[in-house]
Amino acid sequence: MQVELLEIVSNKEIAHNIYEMVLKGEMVSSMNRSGQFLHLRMNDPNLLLRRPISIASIDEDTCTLLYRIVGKGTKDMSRYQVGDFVDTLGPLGNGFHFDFLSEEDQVCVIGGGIGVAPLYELGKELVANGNHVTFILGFANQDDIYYYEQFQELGKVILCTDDGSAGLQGHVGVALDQVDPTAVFACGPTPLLRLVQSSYSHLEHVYLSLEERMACGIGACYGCDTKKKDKRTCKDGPVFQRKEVVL
Amino acid sequence: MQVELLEIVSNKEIAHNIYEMVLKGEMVSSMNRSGQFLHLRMNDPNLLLRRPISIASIDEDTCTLLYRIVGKGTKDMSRYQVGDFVDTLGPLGNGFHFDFLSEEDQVCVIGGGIGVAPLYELGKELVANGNHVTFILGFANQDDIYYYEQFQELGKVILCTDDGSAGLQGHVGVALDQVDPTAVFACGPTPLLRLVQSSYSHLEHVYLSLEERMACGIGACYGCDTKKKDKRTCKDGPVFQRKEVVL
Amino acid sequence: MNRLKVNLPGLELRNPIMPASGCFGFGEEYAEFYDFSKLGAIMAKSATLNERVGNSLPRVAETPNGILNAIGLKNPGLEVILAEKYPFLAQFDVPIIANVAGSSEEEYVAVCSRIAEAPNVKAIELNISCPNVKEGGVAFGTDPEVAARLTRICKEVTNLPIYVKLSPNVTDIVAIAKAVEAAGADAISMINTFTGMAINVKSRKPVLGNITGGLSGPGIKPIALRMVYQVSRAVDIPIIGIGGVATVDDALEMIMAGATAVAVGTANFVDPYACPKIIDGLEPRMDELGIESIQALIDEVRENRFK
Amino acid sequence: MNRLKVNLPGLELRNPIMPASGCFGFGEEYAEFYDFSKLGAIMAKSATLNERVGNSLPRVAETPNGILNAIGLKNPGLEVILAEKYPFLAQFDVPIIANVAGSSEEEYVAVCSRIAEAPNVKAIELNISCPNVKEGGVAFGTDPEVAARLTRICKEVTNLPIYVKLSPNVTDIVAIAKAVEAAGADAISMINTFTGMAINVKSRKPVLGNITGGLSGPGIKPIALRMVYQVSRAVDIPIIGIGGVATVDDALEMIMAGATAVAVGTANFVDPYACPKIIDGLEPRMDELGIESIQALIDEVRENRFK
Ligand SMILES: Cc1cc2nc3c(=O)[nH]c(=O)nc-3n(C[C@H](O)[C@H](O)[C@H](O)COP(=O)(O)OP(=O)(O)OC[C@H]3O[C@@H](n4cnc5c(N)ncnc54)[C@H](O)[C@@H]3O)c2cc1C
Ligand SMILES: Cc1cc2nc3c(=O)[nH]c(=O)nc-3n(C[C@H](O)[C@H](O)[C@H](O)COP(=O)(O)OP(=O)(O)OC[C@H]3O[C@@H](n4cnc5c(N)ncnc54)[C@H](O)[C@@H]3O)c2cc1C
Ligand SMILES: Cc1cc2nc3c(=O)[nH]c(=O)nc-3n(C[C@H](O)[C@H](O)[C@H](O)COP(=O)(O)O)c2cc1C
Ligand SMILES: Cc1cc2nc3c(=O)[nH]c(=O)nc-3n(C[C@H](O)[C@H](O)[C@H](O)COP(=O)(O)O)c2cc1C
Ligand code: FES
Ligand code: FES
Repeated sequence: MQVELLEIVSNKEIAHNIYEMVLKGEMVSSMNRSGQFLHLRMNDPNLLLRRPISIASIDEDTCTLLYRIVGKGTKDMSRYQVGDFVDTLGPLGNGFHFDFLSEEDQVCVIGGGIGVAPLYELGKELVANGNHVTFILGFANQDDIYYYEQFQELGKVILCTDDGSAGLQGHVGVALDQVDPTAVFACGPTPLLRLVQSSYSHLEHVYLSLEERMACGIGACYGCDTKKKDKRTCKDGPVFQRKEVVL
Repeated sequence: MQVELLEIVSNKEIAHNIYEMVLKGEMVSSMNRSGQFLHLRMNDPNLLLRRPISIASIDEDTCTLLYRIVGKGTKDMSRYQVGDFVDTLGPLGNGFHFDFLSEEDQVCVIGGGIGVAPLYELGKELVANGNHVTFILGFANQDDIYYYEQFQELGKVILCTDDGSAGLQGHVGVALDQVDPTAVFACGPTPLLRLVQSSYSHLEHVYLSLEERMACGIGACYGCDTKKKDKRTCKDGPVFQRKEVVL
Repeated sequence: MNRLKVNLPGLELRNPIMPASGCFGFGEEYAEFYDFSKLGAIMAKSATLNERVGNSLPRVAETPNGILNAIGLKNPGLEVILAEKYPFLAQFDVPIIANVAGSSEEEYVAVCSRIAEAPNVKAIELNISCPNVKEGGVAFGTDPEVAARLTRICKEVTNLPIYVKLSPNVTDIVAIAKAVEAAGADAISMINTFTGMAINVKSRKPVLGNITGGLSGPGIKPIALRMVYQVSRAVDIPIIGIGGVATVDDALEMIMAGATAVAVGTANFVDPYACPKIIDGLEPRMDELGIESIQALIDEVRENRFK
Repeated sequence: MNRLKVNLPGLELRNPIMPASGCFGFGEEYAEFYDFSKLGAIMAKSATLNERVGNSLPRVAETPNGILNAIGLKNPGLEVILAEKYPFLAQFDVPIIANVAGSSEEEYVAVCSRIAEAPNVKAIELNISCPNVKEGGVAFGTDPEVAARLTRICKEVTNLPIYVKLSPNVTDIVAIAKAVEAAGADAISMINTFTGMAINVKSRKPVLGNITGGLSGPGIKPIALRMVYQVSRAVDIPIIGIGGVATVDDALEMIMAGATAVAVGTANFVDPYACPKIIDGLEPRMDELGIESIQALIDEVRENRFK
């Protein structure tokens, strides 16, 4: 956990309103787990709060963020140029753990929308761990799909779109019966997480990555409690075991 | 008077903390008098108030501003890049008038520090009008001098520096007895203006360019009254006849 | 159908946007930028009985995303305003809300009783909240009884609707709002500026000649919104929301908080076209947000407000 | 000579800068960033008698150059704080100012009477101004008599100096300050947050689960400064200036307004190193401005204040 000015290696739109930003700096060497996030200070000085963005990929000396423009901050980010520096606090949070998995275990990784982002690094780690991974990825429509090829290199990918413009029609729920996993990891909108939480109530190893508005990002302000008010999303999460959280 | 995004043609430091910014746009064609100013919106969105900056030179299709870094806004301006656009309200104010001058009249133009800026365009206009101009220009020291050569092309220049590092030592007052003008135009810090106001009490045509903090810049808010509270610096000025103002 | 139309007591507005008092003078200068028939209404600069020359200089200062002003109600006095200022605005097809200030009840009454002489003035905004004048001004706006009494006696001398402009520098703005409503106010405009100050660290002196001044601009919008929200739940008369509005979304936020119309102050200085830009942006944004009309939005907010 | 040294009742501070209550937790997290022996003091998160789980979500929202929070005084309760939180801070050579909150006089008294059990706690800050809890909180901070009474009964149960933290959501902050001074307060810390709100124009609902929240950050600094200025002219006890401080100049501005020390809140979230950066920047800036020592500046301001 540190503050560093990370240099922008690239920053480009890769799907409708979805951007990929590659960052370089010493902090990358302390990133060793998927599911963690970076807390980015915005260029616009009116935007006081940092923005939490998941680490989507950790590479040799760079890391990759995938973000969707939803408001002023992400709009600001989309304007940053190669060579600019981003004031970054991180890596933060308690990421995905899977020491309980044995090689050859079947794992299901479920993501929706921009929630797919942190699952790419997770997928890489699971594959490195020797697991068989099925990805169920949901998007609004064809234009919103990103990283499809990258995921296909890691395992089986079941693609769903709300409007059926690519893959199966419907949300990720339509594909759940195609898999019988030992462990499930999910990130995406609350309805998706609720579905995963209830669909796998027979499984112990179900992990959900949550979002909540944050101020400090490090556990000091109690701004980001989960709904049960017993855990902080930023420090105790953002990844929780399914029984730990009410959605 | 209009609002236009003027394009930055150049923006560079020309003396210690003094910058020259050349701007291009249609507004230039409506600039026809020295002593007017532009009201510039800053890039930093926290800086709500526009900054009033005198037009230092009006050329074919560009105008030139000369500014000194004194605070957040001018610091912001110093970072603008060639090709960027500056949200500009102008041209504003009532500039220098000299229709009363006959050709060959002796004119004295007195400036101090950054107040020298608007006097360059004035000098050009006076010369075009056929007048003989003596410029008395005061600076803190050698490093602060700008546009010396440019003024020399227009007439006699008496240079003064507070520390004597160039020209005469002392403020512009040390040079006043060298001239016997028909009209005097001055811009600079208040002590300089006071000196001019009192030194030429026998002359009718003494004009002083004032500064005051501004909000609207167009005469609507009464933010920028002169000390007598009967005139607005932005609209009725910034140039006033010596008897109109108390300093 | 005009989707932007709203009504205030005594006024039909083609849209809910108007420049706020003191941030538009009497319009002469802004008339060079656009046609005022674009605007919902105009809130004119405060009028006092006699001329006021204003406070000592400097009168404006900049703060983080805000400005401080201590103009001191400078205005040429009622006679000149009636003879020249309101008549100038009569060339435009737009209703004027005259703003009245004073340092005594008598002064308010004297000004109010004559405003109707200007036929384009459709309502009076009673400025009981100016923080920048020694006597009167904000004093009238911090005590519910004093505010109510002033409202009542002004109502007696004019047939024009009276909108009372509230000060945010109070513990309980709802109490003041209820008091002026009970005293006959036809609408409430809120808020005026917060008393603030800035110090020049080089001179170690206050920046403003008046030492303190009124804080306005986007930085105060959250407090203005909260106050509009609270007051709209406590009174039945309409509210003109003011405070930090600079964008279309700010204006809609004000209406969602409970306002019927919205006045734009400081933003006029940032961009002389602030008001027409917000007006032009309303319909496209309403389409995106699924808002049929401003009136429908107002009704929806009013219906939900006791839930 | 230590040019930055200042004194508060019961405390010697190596410099006037400290994190503000609630913006630094109990220090555990920020301890990963720097050594707290750098700080003048630490104002700990509010302590209540029993655990408080906090308000509903979301608890934070962003506004133009400000933030809204409605944490709801979440804290683990006095026992845990005495057993774990203050002791954690004892490893650092820095005085702790414990912040005490409650929803009844009894609760304040119960907490105050036990705080001295933590030997590193050198003073109590009485939070009579939290806008985010239904009962109590801000209610204690808006009435001079209620505030004075609370101060008095808390003074009775502890030997620690008591600093009273004022709410800015009042008509007359000077009256409250004078009342608590007369009741025995040893210092005043000011200000807490302004009650504000933000609305999500897409959902047309308030952003915060609690509807309203407390506004903090640079946008409110001008109002905080004005209040510090006014109160410093009316009371003799020292003031800890709080509100929107983010830079060295902001801190100096607070002292020039009349504060003896300065607390930094929201800026810690923007930059975890906000406090040490301000501390490191003080001496170079003082050289530029010709300020010999902070104490000399405080003395100069105090001397001039009745002029
Ligand atoms: C742990 C974590 C990881 C995330 N990872 C990613 C990611 O990899 N890619 C991505 O595109 N988005 C991610 N998000 C969501 C992202 O933080 C928000 O989309 C972003 O903060 C929106 O900022 P804005 O200024 O564009 O939107 P605005 O709506 O203008 O933001 C206003 C305020 O609300 C906060 N906010 C708004 N939406 C969210 C949200 N969903 N979660 C948390 N705070 C929010 C903002 O941070 C800001 O403080 C993540 C959120 C969390 C909590
Ligand atoms: C009619 C006119 C013409 C001017 N022409 C020039 C010029 O050609 N070149 C140049 O360098 N400067 C000129 N100035 C001064 C220039 O406006 C200020 O130096 C500038 O606004 C400072 O902004 P800042 O943010 O850097 O300083 P800050 O001190 O941070 O500014 C804070 C606020 O005070 C205002 N302010 C500060 N100093 C002045 C000042 N001297 N006059 C008016 N407002 C001030 C700023 O506009 C801003 O609103 C002129 C001023 C006026 C009124
Ligand atoms: C320079 C200036 C002058 C003002 N003069 C007046 C005035 O004469 N009468 C009045 O009622 N309000 C006056 N106001 C207050 C505004 O009408 C408005 O209530 C306040 O600025 C908040 O809105 P804003 O944040 O959009 O500026 C003035 C505000 C400013 C900034
Ligand atoms: C997230 C957050 C939590 C806060 N919690 C407390 C608290 O528990 N007790 C308290 O007295 N003040 C609390 N405050 C108020 C701050 O201590 C401070 O008074 C206020 O934020 C203004 O300072 P600033 O603008 O520097 O943030 C809190 C402020 C914030 C932003
Ligand atoms: S954001 Fe501060 S505790 Fe999580
Ligand atoms: S700046 Fe508004 S009248 Fe001059």
